[in-house]
Amino acid sequence: MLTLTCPYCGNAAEETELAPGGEAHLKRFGPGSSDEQFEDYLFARKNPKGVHFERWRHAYGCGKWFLAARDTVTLEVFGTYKAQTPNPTPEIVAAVQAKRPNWTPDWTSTPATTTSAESLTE
Amino acid sequence: MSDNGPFRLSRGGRLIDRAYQLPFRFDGRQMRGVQGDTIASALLANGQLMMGRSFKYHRPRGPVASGAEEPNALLGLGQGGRFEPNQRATTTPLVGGMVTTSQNCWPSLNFDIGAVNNKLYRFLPAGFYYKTFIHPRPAWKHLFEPIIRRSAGLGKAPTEGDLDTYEQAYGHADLVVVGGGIAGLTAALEAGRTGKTVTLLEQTPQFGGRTPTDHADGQARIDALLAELHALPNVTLRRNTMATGLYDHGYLIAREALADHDPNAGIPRQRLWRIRAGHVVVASGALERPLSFAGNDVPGVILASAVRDFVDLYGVAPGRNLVVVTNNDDAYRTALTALDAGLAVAAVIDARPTAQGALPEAVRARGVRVLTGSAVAGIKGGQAVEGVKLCAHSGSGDVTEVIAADCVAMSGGWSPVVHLWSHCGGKLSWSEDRAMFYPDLARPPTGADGAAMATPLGAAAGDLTVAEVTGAVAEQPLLPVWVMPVNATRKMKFKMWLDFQNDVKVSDVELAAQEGYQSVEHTKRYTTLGMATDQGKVSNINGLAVLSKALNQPIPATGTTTFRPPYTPLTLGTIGAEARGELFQPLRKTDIHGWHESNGAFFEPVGHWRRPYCYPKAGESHHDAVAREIRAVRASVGTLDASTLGKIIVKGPDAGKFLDMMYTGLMSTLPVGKCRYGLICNENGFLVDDGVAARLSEDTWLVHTTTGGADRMHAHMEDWLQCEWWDWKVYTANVTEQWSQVAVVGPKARVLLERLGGTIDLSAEALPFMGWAEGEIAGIPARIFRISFSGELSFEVAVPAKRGREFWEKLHEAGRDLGITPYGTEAMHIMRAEKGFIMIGDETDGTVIPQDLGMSWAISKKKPDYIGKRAQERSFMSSPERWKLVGLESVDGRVLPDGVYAVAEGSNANGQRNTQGRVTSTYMSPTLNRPIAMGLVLHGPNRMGEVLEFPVQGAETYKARIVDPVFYDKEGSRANG
Amino acid sequence: MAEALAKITELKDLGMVQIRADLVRAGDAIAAATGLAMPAANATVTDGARTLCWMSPDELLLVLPKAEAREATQALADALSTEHALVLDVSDMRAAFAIEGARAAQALAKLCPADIAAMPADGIRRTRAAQVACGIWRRGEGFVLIGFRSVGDYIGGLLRGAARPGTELDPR
Amino acid sequence: MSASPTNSTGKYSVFAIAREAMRLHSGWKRAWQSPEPKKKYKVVIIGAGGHGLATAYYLGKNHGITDIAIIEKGWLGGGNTGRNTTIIRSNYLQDPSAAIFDKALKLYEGLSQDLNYNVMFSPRGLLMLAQTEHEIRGYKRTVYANQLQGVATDWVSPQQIKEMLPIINIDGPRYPVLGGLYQARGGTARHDAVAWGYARACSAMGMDIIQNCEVTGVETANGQVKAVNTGKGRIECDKLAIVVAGHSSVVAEMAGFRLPIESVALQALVSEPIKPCCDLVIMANTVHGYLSQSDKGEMVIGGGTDGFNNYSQRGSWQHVEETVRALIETFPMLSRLKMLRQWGGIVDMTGDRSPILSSTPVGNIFVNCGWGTGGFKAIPGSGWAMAELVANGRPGPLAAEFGLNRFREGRFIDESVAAGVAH
Repeated sequence: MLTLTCPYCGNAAEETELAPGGEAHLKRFGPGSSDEQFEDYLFARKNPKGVHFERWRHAYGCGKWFLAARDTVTLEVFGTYKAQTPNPTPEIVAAVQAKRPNWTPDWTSTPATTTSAESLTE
Repeated sequence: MSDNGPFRLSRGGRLIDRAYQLPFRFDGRQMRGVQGDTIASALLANGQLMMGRSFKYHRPRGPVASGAEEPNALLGLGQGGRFEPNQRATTTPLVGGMVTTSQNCWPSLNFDIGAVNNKLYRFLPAGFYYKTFIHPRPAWKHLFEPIIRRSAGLGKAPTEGDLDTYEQAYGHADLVVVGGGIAGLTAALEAGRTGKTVTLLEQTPQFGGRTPTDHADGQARIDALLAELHALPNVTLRRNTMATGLYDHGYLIAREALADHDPNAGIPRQRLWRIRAGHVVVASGALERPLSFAGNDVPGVILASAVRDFVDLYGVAPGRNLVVVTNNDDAYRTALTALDAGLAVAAVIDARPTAQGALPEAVRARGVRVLTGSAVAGIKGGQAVEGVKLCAHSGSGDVTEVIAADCVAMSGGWSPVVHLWSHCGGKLSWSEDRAMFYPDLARPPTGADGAAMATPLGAAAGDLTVAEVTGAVAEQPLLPVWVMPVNATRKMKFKMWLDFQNDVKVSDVELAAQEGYQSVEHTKRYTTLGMATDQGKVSNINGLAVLSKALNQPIPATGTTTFRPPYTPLTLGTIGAEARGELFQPLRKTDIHGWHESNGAFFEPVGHWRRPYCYPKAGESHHDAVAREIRAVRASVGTLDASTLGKIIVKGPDAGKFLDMMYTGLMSTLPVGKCRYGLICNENGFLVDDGVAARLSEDTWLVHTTTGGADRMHAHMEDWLQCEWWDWKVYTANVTEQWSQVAVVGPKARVLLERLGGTIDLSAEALPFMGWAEGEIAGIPARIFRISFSGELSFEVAVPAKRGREFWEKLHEAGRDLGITPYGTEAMHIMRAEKGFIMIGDETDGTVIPQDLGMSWAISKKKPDYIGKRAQERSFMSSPERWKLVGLESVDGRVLPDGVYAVAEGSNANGQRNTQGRVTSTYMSPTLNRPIAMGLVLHGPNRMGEVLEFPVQGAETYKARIVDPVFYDKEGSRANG
Repeated sequence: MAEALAKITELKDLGMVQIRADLVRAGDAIAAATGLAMPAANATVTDGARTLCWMSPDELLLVLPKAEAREATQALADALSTEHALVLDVSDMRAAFAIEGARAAQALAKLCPADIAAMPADGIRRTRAAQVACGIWRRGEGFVLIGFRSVGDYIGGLLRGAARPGTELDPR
Repeated sequence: MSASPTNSTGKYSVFAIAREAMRLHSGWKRAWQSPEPKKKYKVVIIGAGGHGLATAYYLGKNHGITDIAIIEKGWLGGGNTGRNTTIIRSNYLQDPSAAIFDKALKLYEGLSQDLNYNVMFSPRGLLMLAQTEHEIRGYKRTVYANQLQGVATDWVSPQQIKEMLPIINIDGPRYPVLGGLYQARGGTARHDAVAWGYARACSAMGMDIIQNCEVTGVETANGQVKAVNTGKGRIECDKLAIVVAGHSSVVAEMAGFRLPIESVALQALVSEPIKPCCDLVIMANTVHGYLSQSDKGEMVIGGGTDGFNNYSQRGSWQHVEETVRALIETFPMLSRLKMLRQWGGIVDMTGDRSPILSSTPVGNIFVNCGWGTGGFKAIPGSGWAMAELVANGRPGPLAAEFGLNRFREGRFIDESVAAGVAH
């Protein structure tokens, strides 16, 4: 029975006040993407045993989606952060590495700008 | 002898009040206990030692323990709607008038036919059923399994619903202390003094644990602690509250007994606490272990601590002439307690070579024989102890002497109660010299922050005497004894019980090891060791020590089985709590719900809503009612409570762009004042919702969803807005509950609405089909949408929710002469099917895409993207081989069965008949007076006129012709009226 | 059933206006239009019969006498006409209950996982009451709980059950 | 060749028990051997649960391949095989599902004889309650589909249900029982015994079951599998089958590919044992709970899954509450029973909630996973189909539709359309 702190309202909410939303930081592939890209976007999941980044909605609270860094074995929570980030924030990465020194990010870089709507629909 | 029962001592009994006698019944016999008794102590006081039969061999069983770990003394308690099987007699406080019955025996406890199994024990070793009953094949199902099942189970099944109520509560504390013994109380006090919020949970009705019984000034020490604790406002002490499980992130479940078995209390029987603990102190004490000697299951062989408890707490003598068998000093306390109570102690049999601690010496000083290096070779007696056969502990069981006794107090040492520590991942270490698993502080259960979320304390941590706070005398080391005597013969091991309830013996565990069931989990499952209702509290450590020896490996290499919640069995009613009857689930009601109820509506559940299915009149079938409703709508006017339809406001500069992504069609081009039907798919391409959107203003749309889709679609929109297109300026609001919505439908709909008066021009010119207008009607603010799901002239009128019933009643008042008819969901379904409109959940089932439904007109070709578009381009979804929507016309006038499949030639590679379509909606049309149906058919739209076959077992094959799905008013003139 | 832990009263005359906007940008305009100061996160501001509730980082709820709701909605809409904002009269959308008495927090503790007793005097918490969503803030010696209108009967049943005589949470 | 494991352990029978009784059971041999691994095997199967062991068994029995190691991180049968609610049925809606589950059911019917190990298959009948109009539609559709699939199922009325199951309340105020989908051949089996029976038979065929042996890496070369690295050393293989349920993603990651899988916790609980009162397996999907009574007398209850990734084998408490209150609503007598034990398993949920039996991006690596909450009932059929896939390098008809390619093509096998859940 998890407790996560919503980064929007600051309340520590228990699992029954939250709705889980699966793996975080998926990049949407729409029309024009290859079959493989689209399949990966919809289905291929890291499903790691260990450090994981995932989506939650504070459904019975302020209604906001947020992201959590959590260990899927110990259920330790390294931190929560806002949903509007393409990759985990440097603060979250630091918080994870403080507890899991051997863990390294598997993304290459943080894009300078957030993904804009236009770039997806052009 | 006293009038409190023949085995009630004349004095002593710290928990009882002899002045208050409590009558109760056991197996039909009237007995009496006293205030403060448990059922077990009351039965013992009445000389009723035998309290049940074991599971497999139906052997006679008396209590072994005095608390929650008791495996044997399980009774049926209560009657009718308050009957409860498997009630633990040692922890159930006696209440006057209780009715108790013994279990697992027939015809009676003393003479049990099932005990024949006992005679066959040689043929029924662990796992025997895996090796037999194999041939002939039908015999298992029809003969052997029924026999096994009938003989299994302990208590009788309740037959009635529960007459008691239960409740739950949430708690929050910086620190939760589990256990109200001296260690727990001390910890609570220390934390309480620092200002932390502390909740202490004690499973029994008393604080103090073993201290008052085991230590000279124990009660005074406890009283002093309690006095200080009661003065701290930030400390809460709860008795009768069993911490049953510790879950992730410090979530602790506990059961508080409020009015257990006292039906007259008028309050909930139990309360389930769900406590979020900052940290948990596990001060849950330790449990004494039995010794494995031949005959250790005979009634009257009791744990030494339990004998002490019965004497000290309840003033009850489990026997008059005791033998104590031990491998440690602590059991000598039992001898002293017995002597103090005036009972005889024939001998103390100590497996250790010497016993020279303070306690043994005190016993010797009282003139009791202390036989060291000795062991029990066997017990004389069947249903009760008559004597104890002695042997040398180092030998193989040659009897040296027989001592007369009527009670054996045994002690094999103590095991810390580590359950809560272990529930959530806390690990254990093995102490060779103390012969116990104890919490490994280096590997605690961890919480949300990754740090330890629990700390063990006192006996639960392995500090059995807690000498620091109890002032206990020093004790000499125990001698680990797993089998007594050390070199017992194979045959003796067939008489040495490990698990008393499930009849698992030393021989069974050794057999499991011999056959390769070497993992402790294999052994447990193969022998059922520790799977009884006590969950192995008294048997597990002995069992895995025996297993380790059989495998010739150290005990920690064997390890323990996983500790699973609950610590003691938890009544299911407590878990369900208030969610029964009216409060089982929230029932959503529209404002008009009460009118439907008082006008005879038959409801159907739609999500948590109840919607009128139809309004049958007296003597009218549902089918007839639906037909009448449809005819009335098509002929004049009807009303549907459409309040449950989802209503979502979407507003902002980017709202149009956003809705173009949500819908397959274009919503951004919708003019203000107009409505447009749209389809919503998920990202996987499947059609998940539909409805009409209205453009309220330049930057505001009102989106309608299906009844079941309101919350889901709102969440769907917020998901995309917050997580993908967070820079789009769009706000959404789910205003479903703000509006009551009434569909006023039929050729007389306009006439009726105009009678109500108001500010809205309802003429076809001012308010054309797929238009909407805002104003007042019947004095109520309203929005009116010219949309139709029935094919008729139709106005959907939305008024502020709490004025819904007022508006509905005004309609019905005004429409009486028009024959205004309320209609339900079934009439709505049929009318839409007559028009060939799809219904989410009928034509769709989560595997259907809009293209399957001939709805390409609702999919914009101009848009570069919408949710689901890319998915629909995948090979299987764009394949021409998909089943497509058509109408189906029954050939012989029978209504096609719902969901039936159309067969194709031949079978597939798995021998299954090939199919080429299925029926998705099917009705007898009251309007057309013939069956109509829709279905999805391979190449359907290209096969008009073809006849398909739908075989149904036990009936003549149905046949239907492929036709256009629009059966009624193909031109659409009626809705445009 | 008489209630013992708290007195449960359904509040039928509350009006409510939902406001969604950038609360930093639009704060002054909202304050001016409602006549109330902007509440801090998870807090309410009350003046007389009006309470302004913080609901989320971009959402407020103005609670006021129902008769004033329409006018207040218009005033807010006007005040925010140049903002990207949403103002809606949602007075009919909710059921509201007053829970009053010395043990009001105990009754709520049976239904809500959030620690309502620990909430400050001007606090508001959106959480769950048994199986439905709710919002709770303090009013006087007790609390106001709002939920959706359609489940008003369910909420009322929950609250009355939680306040039953003999079910005090005090240790016994 | 004979698969009957008589040579190493002695044949099990009532006569053998009588013989052993005379000598206090001193003559029983090990049910399976525990050898050290060899350097190389033709086939290595990761995972000695029911599916892995059954795969090995049918590779031996049907395809004559016995040079097999089945390696297991913990103790055999210790994953979901040993922690499910033991339900067996084949009344699935979609053709591919019905085919493989009915194959499994047919094999279960003769499994005790085939393995010479009583797995206590108990075809007591399985009933899925319809408590909404939507469920009625879904289940009737399933009955029609089953009829064409050769799977006998029936639609039964509330009155028939009450007769079969006196403890049910068919007039529940919220969700009255409107009927049910009944499969007479459905039932339960003793879950541990299924694993043990297969293990004994595999061992008797000379296969090596290696317990307490964790896989730490998968070696590939030129896109082909070479070996696995384990806690007990490197083991070479020609073919590798990954059959590890909840841990599929972890092993796939070692082999360098990702699966459409999420691992979540599923919970179950049992009551204390009571005398027989429930002679059917019940599934109630509207209120989301299922129920049967074990041969020991315990009411075995299963419920929902968490919605987040979890490898802890513990679930969240609220699902226990949801399941219990739902079942009490339909079975009021349950209220006074007591929960004896609750536990969790890690189940692997695929993108369409149907299993995967497939070749993979790496040559000669095959995967069998994604059985979600419904794997136990499939064990023999799954093993049969997987053995075919591993032996031939391509799926037979039972596995043909369960390939990984379906996710790219959008060709899903979705059972939720009728049943709501797929337990």
